[in-house]
Amino acid sequence: MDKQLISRGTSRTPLPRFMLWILPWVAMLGIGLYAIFLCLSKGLNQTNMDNRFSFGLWIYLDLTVIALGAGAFFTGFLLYILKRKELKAVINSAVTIGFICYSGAVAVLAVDVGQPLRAWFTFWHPNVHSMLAEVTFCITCYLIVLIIEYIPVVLKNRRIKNVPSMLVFEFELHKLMVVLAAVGTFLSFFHQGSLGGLYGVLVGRPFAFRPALGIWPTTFFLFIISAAAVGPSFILLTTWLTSKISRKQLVKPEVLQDLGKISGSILIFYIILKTVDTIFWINSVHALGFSPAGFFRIQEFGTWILFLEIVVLGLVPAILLLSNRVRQNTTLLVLSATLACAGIVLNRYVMTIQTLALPTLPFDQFLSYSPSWQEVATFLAVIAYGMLVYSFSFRYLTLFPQEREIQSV
Amino acid sequence: METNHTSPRYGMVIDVDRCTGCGNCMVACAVENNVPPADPKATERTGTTWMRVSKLENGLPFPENRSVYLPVSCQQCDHHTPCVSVCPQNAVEYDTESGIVAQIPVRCFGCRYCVTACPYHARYYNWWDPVWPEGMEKTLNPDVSTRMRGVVEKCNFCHGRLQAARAKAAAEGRRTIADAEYVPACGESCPTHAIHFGNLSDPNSDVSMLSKDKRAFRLLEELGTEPKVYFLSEQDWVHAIVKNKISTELKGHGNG
Amino acid sequence: MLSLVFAYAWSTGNIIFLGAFFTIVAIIVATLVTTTLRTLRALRANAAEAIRWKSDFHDMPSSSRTCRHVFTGEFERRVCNNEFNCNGCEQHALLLAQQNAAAMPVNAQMNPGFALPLDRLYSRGHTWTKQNTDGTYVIGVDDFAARLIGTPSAIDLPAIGTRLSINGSAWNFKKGETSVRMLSPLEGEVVETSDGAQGWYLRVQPLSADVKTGHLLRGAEVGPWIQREFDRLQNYLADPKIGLTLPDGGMPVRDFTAEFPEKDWDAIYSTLLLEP
Amino acid sequence: MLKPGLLRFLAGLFFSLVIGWYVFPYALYEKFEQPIQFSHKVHTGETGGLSCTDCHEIKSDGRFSGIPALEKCASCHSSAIGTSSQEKILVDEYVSKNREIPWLIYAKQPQNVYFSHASHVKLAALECTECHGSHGSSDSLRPFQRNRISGYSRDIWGSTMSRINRASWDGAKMDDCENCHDRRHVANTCLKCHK
Amino acid sequence: MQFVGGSALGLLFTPIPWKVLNDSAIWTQNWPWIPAPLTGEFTSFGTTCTLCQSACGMRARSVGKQPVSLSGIPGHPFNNGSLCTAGILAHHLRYHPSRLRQPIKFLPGTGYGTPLSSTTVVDEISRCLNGNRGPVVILDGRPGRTASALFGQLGEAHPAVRYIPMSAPAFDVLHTMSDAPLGPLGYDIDGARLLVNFGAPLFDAWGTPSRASKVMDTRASKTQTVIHVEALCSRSASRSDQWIAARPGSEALLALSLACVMIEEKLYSAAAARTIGDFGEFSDYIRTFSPEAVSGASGVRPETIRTTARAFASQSPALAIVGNDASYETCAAVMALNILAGTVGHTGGVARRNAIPDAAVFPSSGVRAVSLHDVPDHSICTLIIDESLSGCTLSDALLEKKLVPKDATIISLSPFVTSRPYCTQYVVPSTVMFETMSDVPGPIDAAVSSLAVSAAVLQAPDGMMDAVQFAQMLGRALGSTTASGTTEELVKQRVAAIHASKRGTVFAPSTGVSTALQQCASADELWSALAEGGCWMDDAARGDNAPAAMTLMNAFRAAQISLPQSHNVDQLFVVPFAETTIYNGTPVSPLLSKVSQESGLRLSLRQAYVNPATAMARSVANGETISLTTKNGSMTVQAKVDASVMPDVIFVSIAGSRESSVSAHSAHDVRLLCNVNENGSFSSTPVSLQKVTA
Repeated sequence: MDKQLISRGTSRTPLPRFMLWILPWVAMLGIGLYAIFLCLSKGLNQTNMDNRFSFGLWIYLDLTVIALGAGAFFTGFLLYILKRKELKAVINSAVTIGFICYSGAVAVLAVDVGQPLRAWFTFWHPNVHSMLAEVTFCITCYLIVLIIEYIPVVLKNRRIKNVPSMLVFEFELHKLMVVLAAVGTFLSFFHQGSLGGLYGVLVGRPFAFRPALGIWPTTFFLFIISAAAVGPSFILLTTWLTSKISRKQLVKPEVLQDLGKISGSILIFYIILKTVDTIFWINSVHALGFSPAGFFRIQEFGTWILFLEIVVLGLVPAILLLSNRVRQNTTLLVLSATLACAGIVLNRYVMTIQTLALPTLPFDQFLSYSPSWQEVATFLAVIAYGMLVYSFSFRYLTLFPQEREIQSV
Repeated sequence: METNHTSPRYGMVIDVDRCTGCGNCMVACAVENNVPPADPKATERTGTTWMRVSKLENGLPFPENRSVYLPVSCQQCDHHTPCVSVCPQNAVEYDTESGIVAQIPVRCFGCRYCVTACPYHARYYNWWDPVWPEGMEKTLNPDVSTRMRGVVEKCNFCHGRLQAARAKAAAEGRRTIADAEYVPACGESCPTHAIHFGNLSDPNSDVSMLSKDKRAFRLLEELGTEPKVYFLSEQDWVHAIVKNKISTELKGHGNG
Repeated sequence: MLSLVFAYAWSTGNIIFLGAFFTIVAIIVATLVTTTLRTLRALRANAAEAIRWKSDFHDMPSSSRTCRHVFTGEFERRVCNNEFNCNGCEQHALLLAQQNAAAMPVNAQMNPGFALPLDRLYSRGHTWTKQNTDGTYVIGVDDFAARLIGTPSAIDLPAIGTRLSINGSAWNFKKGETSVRMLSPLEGEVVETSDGAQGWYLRVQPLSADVKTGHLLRGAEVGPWIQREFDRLQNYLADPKIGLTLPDGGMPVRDFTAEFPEKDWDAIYSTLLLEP
Repeated sequence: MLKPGLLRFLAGLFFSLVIGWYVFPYALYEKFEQPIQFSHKVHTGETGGLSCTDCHEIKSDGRFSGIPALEKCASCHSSAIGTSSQEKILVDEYVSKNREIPWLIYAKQPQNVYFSHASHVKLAALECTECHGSHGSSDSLRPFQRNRISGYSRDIWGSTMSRINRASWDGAKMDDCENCHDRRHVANTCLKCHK
Repeated sequence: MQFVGGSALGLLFTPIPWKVLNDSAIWTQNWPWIPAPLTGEFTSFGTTCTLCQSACGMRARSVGKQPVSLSGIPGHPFNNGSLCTAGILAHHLRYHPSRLRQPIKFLPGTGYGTPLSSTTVVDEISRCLNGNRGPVVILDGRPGRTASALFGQLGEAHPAVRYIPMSAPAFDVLHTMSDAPLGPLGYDIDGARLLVNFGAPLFDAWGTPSRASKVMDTRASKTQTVIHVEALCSRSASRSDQWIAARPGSEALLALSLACVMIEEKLYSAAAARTIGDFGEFSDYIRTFSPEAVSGASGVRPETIRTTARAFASQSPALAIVGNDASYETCAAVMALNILAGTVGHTGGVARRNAIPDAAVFPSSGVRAVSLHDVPDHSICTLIIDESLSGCTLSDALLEKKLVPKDATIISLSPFVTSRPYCTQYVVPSTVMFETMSDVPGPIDAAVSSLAVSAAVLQAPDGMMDAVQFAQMLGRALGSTTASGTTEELVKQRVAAIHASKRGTVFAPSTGVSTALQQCASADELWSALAEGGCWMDDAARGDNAPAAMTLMNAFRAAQISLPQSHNVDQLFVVPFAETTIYNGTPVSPLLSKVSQESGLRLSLRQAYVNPATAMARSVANGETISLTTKNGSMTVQAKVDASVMPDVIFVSIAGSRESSVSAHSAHDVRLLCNVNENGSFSSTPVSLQKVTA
């Protein structure tokens, strides 16, 4: 049965070995589901969040996975709208990763809110001025889009496509994929931006607050651009990792180099904007009467973090990725992509955790927060869920259409 | 968010030189607003105290160390209210008839974005189901609804008292109420009368005049949120610390 | 929502925000509805098999999609992107007009030893068809496919009356765990089936007088084609350590599957018999 | 092939519609009979001569006393006035035992709702019938229907989801309050009606 | 398949998904396990708080009879509209989860008790009382009530019974210095021009919650100066005109040093000095405590001591006061100051007040004031305690000294479990405020007598006893006669006696003003004023009531005050610390968590104030756990780093600790770590501090 599900012409590890591979992830998912059950039945007192650190690991996780999942929309945009045909080699994988990231994020959000049964109020009574309403609308829509985009990948499974209606549906849906890609790009633009705006609009948090360009704070645009920059890097990274783990060449090397080049050119653009934004921010908080250096006075969040974010994990990978010679070398290429991804992981960390840790009132103190095991387990459950979905997808679906051709040569 | 200037804009002026930090306002508030007792695991950071008395120190060592107490509740921001604009489902609203920033817990779904947005830490999320010892639920105030776990709540200037005062006025055929008819529980319970309350739109009210006093200051005024809670102090160091934003000059780690 | 929700105001923010939201919802719904309607229409029109071919075609490696004009030497390298639908191919029409088919030599030595009579037309999926005197067509598998599959464990034939479409599924061979789909070389209704003892499997009544056979290989194309196919097969069967060798002095054996049981026959069938 | 498919499809559709529109609304509500079949008709108008405010009064502090306490009933019904079975229950079960009558209140507001009869009656001069309709002239009390999920009284929430055939007083959903406020240009802020 | 598809589509066009979505959201808004407030008629009534001795007038807003919130009665002579933090929560006391529901018997040394039925406990108590084992001592935590009078009657009537009303420790000492009985004493705080306060939380609701407000209001007119002596800049210290930071335990030395300066510089009242029989001996004794000698131990500069002494002598009337938890030594030294200043028996000093004029009804009330100090050591076999929670600090160490070792029985009437590990103990559950009619006398250290009434509005739970019933029960058990009748009847008799005396003023909440009692037409009118939260206040005692003859060394021979040999600069000391004396240790309401556990405004149980320098020297950060070890044991507490406390002194909270059962070295209560001196008070104890790493 297992063999009947694996795409023709691709070889996969024997079933027992695959089971061994997924076992730890299933265990991780199980523990995480128990933690989620605790949080839903007993309330969020199971977490270490509090009234001062009201967003914690989960929101950070959401921001990060959604940023990394940006590869889905951006690859779709490049492939379907800008017709970069070579990206066809990774689009299925990108869609799967996008689907995993977004569905994981939404699942965690459902645990993170205190009254999940009332979450639909946002749709019925939306406050259009709220960045979170924008995020909710866009993420919900985009998750639906991603599900619809993921459906054809599933329907292409060897057994499923034998059913004529499934086959025809997939075929017809695929013809309209350009529409979905366009909608997805639009939605992604907005919610990546809104997630940035989430912090940028906080008047009460001078560390995160940014002046508005039009109706959105600058973080809105920075988040879009950074997500677009790092999305391809993450696809590159996951493709390389999958290839390493499965010990198979999945795409032609040019595809990875291409992804690196795209990533690098947007990243350099982002770093310039981020630098300009930082300079403006320093001036504006100074004008408010705050000492800009004061925000970086605590050791854990010293100025080194700014240097690390902008230079080491921003400028350096951007320059590396833009170099032809670096891209030819797989090790360097993957390393640069890793740095770029680490950069966005750090950026989202700073925006979420540092923003909350810094005091605002004169009698406040610096706050620390460490997640409870329930938070960590839930976090890991999302990782495990992603690994499982991706592992099964990789085994039974065609994530890398080039794989077969490469194998047959 | 237009403010109707013919309707009252309630505000508070707290004389910190009179505040002894006794905590009456905190417990009176909890009694009035049906705030539950602490869960055994609750801490300073997970507890619910709509009014919280914080200590502001001059930063000098013993015995020159001096401190004042600042009772901080929702500052009822009048402009760019940080929490109103962020709520995705309109559970937070600027009440145009009183200037009170309203939190509607039954609309809230507990995303805590407003908690993050509030620079005054005046918003409280219900981390636990509210539990009262057996029988004590009989002492709950019928003018205020109880809240459930998983929603955010905060000070609303004892709006239940405003409603009661309005109902009494209505029974007498009046559409307006006098300042003295409506005083929040914290103001009523303050043994040193440090808390003044009234209509800021009325230039002759006690609070209007005190808010223009040269001793008056507000918290984080430079953020432009126009809080309707003023503080009074004659002590220069209090003004200096509030203005100089000592907070960014971090002294150390703490659970604050 | 909207005016259903009380206190809803037609403010600019609301209009833009909710307008965008509903546009997107409408697009998503429209996409799904369109897809569903199109699916139903295609199913009703019995176009499933045609669509399967269209869909499968692009999933095949480019080596499986070599243009027929490469076999004739007209091109060094050309990959078909037109689902082997030569009738609809401008290049094909152009080339047909230029050459004299009869003048092309039968390049017999290209054939590595398969019996491929030229009295019939070959599909790229290794089925052939031949017109009977009564106007019906018989369909069988060519020598290449027959040797590839050897003795099937079962044959899954269509019911009488089933309509076949060009390059749609005709019947399935079962070989151990794997199943091999054979492509129909032409359009028509199955009027008779056989177990292959007579050399054919299906007898088909064309649906119209104008039987489309233009896409089928014939004559001089067959030899180079089968040579190429044999090369691809050898590629698969080669021991990666030793290189290319062939049992039987380079002559095709009767049953490749039996000869090389360790090979991934599922993948080989899939590639050579055009079922990705 | 499609025909029977379509039929099955329609059968499913029909099945859902029947369950959804007939069975579900019926099953959703729990019915309770009132402890006494009180007749407003007997007490008011020509026969009884009482007005609404004789029993349902607004206190001087603006609070509404709602359904009168047993004391009020007992002031007339210390012993049976008539011979009706309902009155016998009143006198035997409640008045003589001095037990409060456990009325089920149709229009009881949810805990989070603030409603001042004083401002609606004294300031806005609304008639009782504006919201309570002809309840005051009814001869018997309808069964109290309680939503099994939300716990709310059905009469508050209207008879049907679509609110078809709904009398103006039938139910008072948040929308109804807001509609009326809007018509009369009264503020519709949250704190107006929530506590 | 098609059927399922059809039903799925059809479902969307029925109310089911939408209604379920909607109703489930409404369900979360009305979770059945979240209580809803009562509904009913909203009323209000006045009453008097009985939580402590301050007798504040309070107004309760209520649903039916059930109070839902409390506020002070404006204009009330005691509290003028203010309540303390506990008073605001008094209506929760009834529902406190640790309230005792059933009588309980504790076995010695275990800390564990077994519940008893009401009838069994009465039988057991009778057996104890009639065991002929020795004297039965009745300790009355709040003298001046009707129940007190009944206890007094028992003491009169039964030869084996000794009735001991609790009194202010400072006045106990003052009594021993006087050659003739002084009668009831009180601080005339409002009348003093200069107040030297040795650690009493004067502006933290000590005595009355309205004092801080009053001082602030009159500060501009400068009618009174307050000098506060304490080791930390407490709420009271920071509100005073001057704060003298003295090392804990050095208060007595400091007071004697002030006395020394007064004598050295002849600043004392000559008239007062004439009445002191042993003035010479005292002068010699006190010379050891010169400002220079005391400065090292107290950390106060000699000039400060001299200036203070001069101010105390010049700004007459000047009054020195101590808190109720002060040590015997401190009390003696501080009272000596008052005697030297000549303010004992004068307005603005230690006033001698008149007793409540109800002697006609209860002949025993107010007589034979015996102090626990006067009882011979190890003599009490049976001890009966009433109102142990109401504010008088009952020293466990002192009690232990007075009880027969290992074999004593304690019977207490209390709403909560109070367990004393060294004896058999019966705890009889008592009624609490709002459940019982009670008369409320003013504070034991008030300048004038007063009486108010707290009414019963709610039904007491079964098996609860009020103090009058308890006294009557004891009477029956001892075979003595006590006045019979319900509490209300007895209190009404008292009120009638007061009305008959025509003394004092009465405050009526309905009008908000106090009027002379003469204008009160009838006893019923006085009763109704009291029943709605009013109070009767006696007139101040007239004329000069200065004691005629004093012998100061009576107290100082017992006090054993000596200068410390040397002071080790690195030594840490631990001090039990109660932030407010009123409700610390008394469970009033779980909502008190707001001011401690949930906000950190005040110390919670097992928290300690540590100076930043002290903390830094031991690498302890705010909020970290530290372990404190003395020679008596060790305990872990959470460090609250606070610059307002003295370096090298650890102030450990005693809040809430009375609830927990205590036994030596189990270290729930910091008092178990501290050294106890001869007279039963805690001395500041050397301690070592370790940071606890998790």
